[in-house]
Amino acid sequence: MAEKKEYEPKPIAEEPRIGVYVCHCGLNIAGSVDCGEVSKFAATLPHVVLAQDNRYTCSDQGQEGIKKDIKEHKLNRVVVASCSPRLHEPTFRKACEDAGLNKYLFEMANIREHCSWVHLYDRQAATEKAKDLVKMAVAKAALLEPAEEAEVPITRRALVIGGGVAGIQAALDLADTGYQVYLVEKEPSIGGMMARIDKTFPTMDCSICILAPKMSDVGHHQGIELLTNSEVSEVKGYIGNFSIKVLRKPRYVTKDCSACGECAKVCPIVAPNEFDVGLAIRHAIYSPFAQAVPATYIIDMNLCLNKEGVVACDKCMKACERKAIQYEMKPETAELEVGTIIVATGADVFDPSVLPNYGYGKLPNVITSLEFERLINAGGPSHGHLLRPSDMQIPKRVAFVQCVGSRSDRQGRLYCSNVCCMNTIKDSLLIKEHWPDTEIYVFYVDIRAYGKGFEDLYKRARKAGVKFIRGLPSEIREDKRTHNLWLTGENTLQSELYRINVDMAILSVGLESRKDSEMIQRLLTLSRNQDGFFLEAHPKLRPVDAATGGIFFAGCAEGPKDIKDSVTQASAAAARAGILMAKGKVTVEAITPIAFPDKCKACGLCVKVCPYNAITLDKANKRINVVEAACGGCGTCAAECPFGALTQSHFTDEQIISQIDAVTEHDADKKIIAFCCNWCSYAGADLAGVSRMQYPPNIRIIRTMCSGRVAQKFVERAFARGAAAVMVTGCHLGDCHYINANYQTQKRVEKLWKKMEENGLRRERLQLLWASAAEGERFANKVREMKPVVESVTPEEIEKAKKVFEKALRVD
Amino acid sequence: MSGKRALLTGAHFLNGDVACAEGAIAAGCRFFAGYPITPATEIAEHLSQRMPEFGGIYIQMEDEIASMAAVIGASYAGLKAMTATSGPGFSLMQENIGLAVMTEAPCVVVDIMRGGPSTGQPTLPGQQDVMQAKYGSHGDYGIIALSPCSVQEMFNLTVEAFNLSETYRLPVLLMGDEIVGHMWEKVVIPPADQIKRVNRKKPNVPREQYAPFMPDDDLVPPMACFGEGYHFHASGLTHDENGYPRTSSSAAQTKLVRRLCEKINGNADKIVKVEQVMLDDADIVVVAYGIVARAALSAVRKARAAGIKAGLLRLITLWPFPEKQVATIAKNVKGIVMPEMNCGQLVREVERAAKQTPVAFLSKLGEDPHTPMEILEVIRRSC
Amino acid sequence: MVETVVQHPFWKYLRSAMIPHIWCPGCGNGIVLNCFVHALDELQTDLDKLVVVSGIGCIGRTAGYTNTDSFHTTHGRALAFASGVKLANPDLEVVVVSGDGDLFAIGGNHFIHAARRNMGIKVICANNFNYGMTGGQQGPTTPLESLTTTSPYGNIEHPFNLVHLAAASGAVYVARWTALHVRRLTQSIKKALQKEGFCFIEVITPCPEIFGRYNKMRSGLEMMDWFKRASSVESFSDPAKAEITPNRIVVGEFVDIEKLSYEKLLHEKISQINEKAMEKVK
Amino acid sequence: MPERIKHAPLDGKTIRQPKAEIHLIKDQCKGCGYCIEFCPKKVFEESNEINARGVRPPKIIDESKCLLCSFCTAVCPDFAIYVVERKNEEKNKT
Repeated sequence: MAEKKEYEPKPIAEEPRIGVYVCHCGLNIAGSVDCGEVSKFAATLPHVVLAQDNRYTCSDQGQEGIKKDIKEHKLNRVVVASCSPRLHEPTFRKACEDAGLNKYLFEMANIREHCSWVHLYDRQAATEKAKDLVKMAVAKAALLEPAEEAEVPITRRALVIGGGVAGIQAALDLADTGYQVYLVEKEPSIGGMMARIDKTFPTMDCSICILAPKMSDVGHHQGIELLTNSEVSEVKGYIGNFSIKVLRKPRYVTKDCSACGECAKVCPIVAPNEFDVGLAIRHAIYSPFAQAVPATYIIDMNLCLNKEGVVACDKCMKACERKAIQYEMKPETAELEVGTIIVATGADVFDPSVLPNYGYGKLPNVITSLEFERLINAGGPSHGHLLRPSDMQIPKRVAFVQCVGSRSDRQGRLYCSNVCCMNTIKDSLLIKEHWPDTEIYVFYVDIRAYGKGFEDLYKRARKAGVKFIRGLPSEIREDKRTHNLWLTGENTLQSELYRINVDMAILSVGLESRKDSEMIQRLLTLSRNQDGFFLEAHPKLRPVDAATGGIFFAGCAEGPKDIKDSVTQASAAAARAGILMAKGKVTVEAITPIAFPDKCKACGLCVKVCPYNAITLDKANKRINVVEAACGGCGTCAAECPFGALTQSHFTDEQIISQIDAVTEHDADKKIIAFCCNWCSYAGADLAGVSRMQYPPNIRIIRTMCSGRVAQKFVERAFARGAAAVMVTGCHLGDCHYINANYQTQKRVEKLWKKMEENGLRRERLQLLWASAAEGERFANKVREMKPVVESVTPEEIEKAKKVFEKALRVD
Repeated sequence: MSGKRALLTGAHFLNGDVACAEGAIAAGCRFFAGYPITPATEIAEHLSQRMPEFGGIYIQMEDEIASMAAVIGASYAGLKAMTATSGPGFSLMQENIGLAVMTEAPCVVVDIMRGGPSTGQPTLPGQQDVMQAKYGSHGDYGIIALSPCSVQEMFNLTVEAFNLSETYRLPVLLMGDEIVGHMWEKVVIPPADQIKRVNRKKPNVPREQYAPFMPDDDLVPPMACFGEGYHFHASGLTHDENGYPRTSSSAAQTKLVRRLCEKINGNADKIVKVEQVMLDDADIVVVAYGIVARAALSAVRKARAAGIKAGLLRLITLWPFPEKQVATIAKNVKGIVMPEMNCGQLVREVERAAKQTPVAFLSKLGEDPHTPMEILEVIRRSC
Repeated sequence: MVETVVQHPFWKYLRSAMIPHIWCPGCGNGIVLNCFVHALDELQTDLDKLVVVSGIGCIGRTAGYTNTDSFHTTHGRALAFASGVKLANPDLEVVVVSGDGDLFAIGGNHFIHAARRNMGIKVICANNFNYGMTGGQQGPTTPLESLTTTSPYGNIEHPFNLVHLAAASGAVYVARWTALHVRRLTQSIKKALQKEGFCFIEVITPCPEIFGRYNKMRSGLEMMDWFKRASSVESFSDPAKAEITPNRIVVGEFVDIEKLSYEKLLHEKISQINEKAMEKVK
Repeated sequence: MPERIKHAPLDGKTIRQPKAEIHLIKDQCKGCGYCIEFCPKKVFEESNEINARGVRPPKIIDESKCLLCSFCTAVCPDFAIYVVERKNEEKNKT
């Protein structure tokens, strides 16, 4: 590993010449910020030689403009005030580089997620805040320095999380390309939702028939290690070099199992089979379905009679000729080293029992579309005979109710679940195939048959006599005697009320994000949109990449999709991951520490706090060595050094202080200075913006890579310059993107609190907030809570703080 | 040896241990468990070679305790079984000789006596175990012990020992000594079909009615063996006719222990064997057994030559003690001379039987046994 | 429910005259007997060809309770006696059921040699950590610091690790279970009964009335709870590392190998000898 | 799979759950309590009656909970309990 060469300040050829671009982002920003005024203000700032506002700075013209100006106006610094750097920093950095400007000479002001979207109704305050944000960016930009990026090797192995059709496809593609793949599935078998569906639209193929071969390919593929009944429990490291821990829950049955099924026959325990949504029974020892991969059976220890090592019942063990049953199997943790990760965790189906008017869960003949799939499936509990639960009779009249849990602000989710319309059309045709004279009603809002071959299928359904009625039933009632159902509602086309009697009603339930996706999000430091689905790095240009390098999305984890789209996205994700691994190395951001040997007293504090052990102490020569390739780039060492002998490139003390000073120049006593870490709290603030959560405009966010970078002197300086309050925010303890750097943050803040209290300063003025990328609401709430605190701070308190911390004004 | 698999017949020049081993085979013994010990080792060595030739089992166990236990096991599994040892090993065997007595396991224990106590004189003769033979194991019981005085008798009495053990269901002890064990002599073995062989009584009742320790009139219970389907239980604990433990019933204890003694003492007339030489007109009779009896005989002859009316009563059966035979003779003689290779063991039984008739005891220990002249001297003094 | 005195399914394997047995409430010996006859029942063993041999001690009564040919030997000698039986009639299935004191103190020498010879005997050892029948004296398996009537200040003798001893002595099958592992114990007994050669199964049994009373486990349930808490199934782990401590009782199968038994080898030798002899005669 | 299960299995009736018939030989019981403690379905509890050996034998709380694992039979040191499958079940129905 190459040692970082000692730092010698690169002389900047000429005075900083900064160009500022204020983006309207259509009306996203311009809607609540006066961009013209902001750009005028920018022009007045030191070193700014050019300032303009335009509609879409990220557009090609926008980028071309910047390139042109760099050349024509000899710009040597560029500031764009637009969306979150997490979204477009790469775009603009690229533009700068194309124009021959080192990309580390670019800076961004986030006036969308952090300003226009969160202050929609206070144009004036939003505009003022935007000015501040630009001012901060310009101040930092003046001090930016060019930097070269180091390269790190990429492990040529991939982790795929989730064994649904998306995960299966991604794993196969990667393995076929020649990469070692670990496929982790939390259920006993891979196959996911597709394995449970009867037929696929629009081609009406048998779902499991086309999936099963792929499943067994996965099972047999040399390049794929399948970890079922397992969950990712820990993720450390960064792009190209992830260390993963996977918890392998015991199956209690070894690989010797021949899946003969004799064990299940003798098992005295009977329980509903989750795979069949409880419509079929299974035993405590079971295989979820015939085509399961691996075929190895599994014991459900929650049901098994053998608890705490007391083998009360050994019927299955006796029945097993292969001696494959081991009641005392223990959980294991597999440790994997991978270069890339594909998240294919899929989606859940909406639970309609929250909608009282449809009586799901109370009325036996009201079922969900997923239950219908099992009912109509030859492998299901009724062997493909469509029976209604109340009396096991074949229904003569069937109703489908669309958008159950979708497209509703009152009941369920706002978004369209994409698949339900076509799924219902497919299902209606299936019924017609087997029982042609069944009366079928489909109650819908809109029929969305947008895909290839979809419209034809829709036509076929109508030809087959399926009655499509626009307007969802307001309620479903049951005839107590016959258990038949009465659906009443308004036909919005004929604008007349209907009251229709059917034997069975199928609720076409929507898809929603997995209950456990927050856990995955924390593990991988990802972002999610307000619907809870994972957020891609760019909705248009990087649709399968996560904002975190080396991580990609496939299937419903990123949003509701049908099988085809899931498979397409899976192959795309595999390709993206493959590109990274093919290169075999990746450049790391030049945000590693810079050492000033002359100041170093070789005290070793930095060595102690470095989460990556990337710093070694050379006592003999009273100096330290930074191993750059090992450095994660959190900057904790720089924050810890008492002698200013260390700083972090691109987040130097001077740069951060310049931002603090910029904010506190005017009305400091009305402002909160917030330090946000790039991975959690800053992303959380972005989410607040994306979700349009409104909070007071008095906060100014300074981005650091990690809260561990926030040195005491930064906070002290903010107070010394009269700030009303300071917020230090970061990832939750234990979720730190830099292993454990944020524990240092906590220590420092506690020291500061002590100091404040000793000097009679209110500790509320300094806030420590842990907020994950998913906790936009948490972030917004904290800012709201701070409003009264800020307003209550008296001029005397401000003065007092200035005194207490005045030392911080001296910059060494 | 020629004629493998065939029983040895005709005249042969053998040593006592080998003769004993051949006698065992001739008697139908098909199981030997033992542990090396001088001067009995040659019996084991010879049987380790011969037993397999007859499909029999030879095993050297980890000690004499185990050997005796194994012999009982084999006996219960249906084989005629034997072990051979000398004083120290004989002591170790006492525990399970008691078990064999209690569970009425037919078997033969050969003790080639040497000088004791403890390790004593392994290569020298002695007659110091004759009381241990009777009282060696704890508790009361009847026992049978035989005393050979020649290599020929080592053969004959071994056969006899098996027949008695099978008849009365108990361990029969063959009390040889180092000299008869190691001495070489001519032995004449009759043809196989002329050798008398006795086998244990088998039950003649259906298995449900079978009680393993229910005696017939001769006080000996018929014996079923393992694997014959009788599902019976045998125990070293005091037990009833069914073999079930009766550890707190004095009735059961009395009944069982009395029978164990009585089946031997009650049948003493059938069991006891002695040899009488020139007793009809004798004034002095020498009572002797084992190798000593041979010196005694020549002493008696010398006495007769010298005009003393001497005679010899040789005890072949030591236990049960030939009380009647001694008593009858004692009535008609002036005195009894008793030479023994110990400090006086069986002589006490002789005195007890002889009543008023004086008994002169001649004790000898160590390398050389009694000479005829020594015995003659005592005969003279006893006149 | 049905109240009844009709026959227990295993009744036919027991000597009704001797039942109820002499064992204390909560004693594990009854469970060992139960598992043993359960195994016989599952294998449909020919009872006419089965011999059960016991030594002295509480569990020694087992021979008397099983309705087959059975023999109750002197203290410690069960294995020596059984060796005689097995050699004399190799067709018999010979099972020795005895205790830790009988098999490993007074009988220790017989044990290691029977195992060394690979004598075709199946040994089930009920280990209750002390001499129950004589009132709870310290024995070869008493754990360090345990209290017994003869170690009133705590036992200072290191106990035998029986499975290690058996494995080292040459047993072809070695397993240890507690009286709580009745299913595994029954399976192990079945396995042993179907194997050739010397097999050893140790059963850790509760002795609440004696050992438990002195060591703060006054009921069978408390002792069973200890077994439940402490035991960990580690089949085919190193028996040397399977010491029994208050916090850890390693159970499982430790050895399962194939090796010609003594009686097989012996009888093969015998027939070879005689074939040779026949040729000589011709 | 996270869906909440709302409907009873349709094929529930197709498999016959054997009914247990538990036999207690009360006077053989020595009251160790193993059956009570280790029954995975907690079918037993201590009774109030005193048996021939002066201990409280178990009594059955709910025989219908029994799944015939027969652990009580296997763990009973005194051969005082056993379970058989109830035969007459069908007859009762018809």
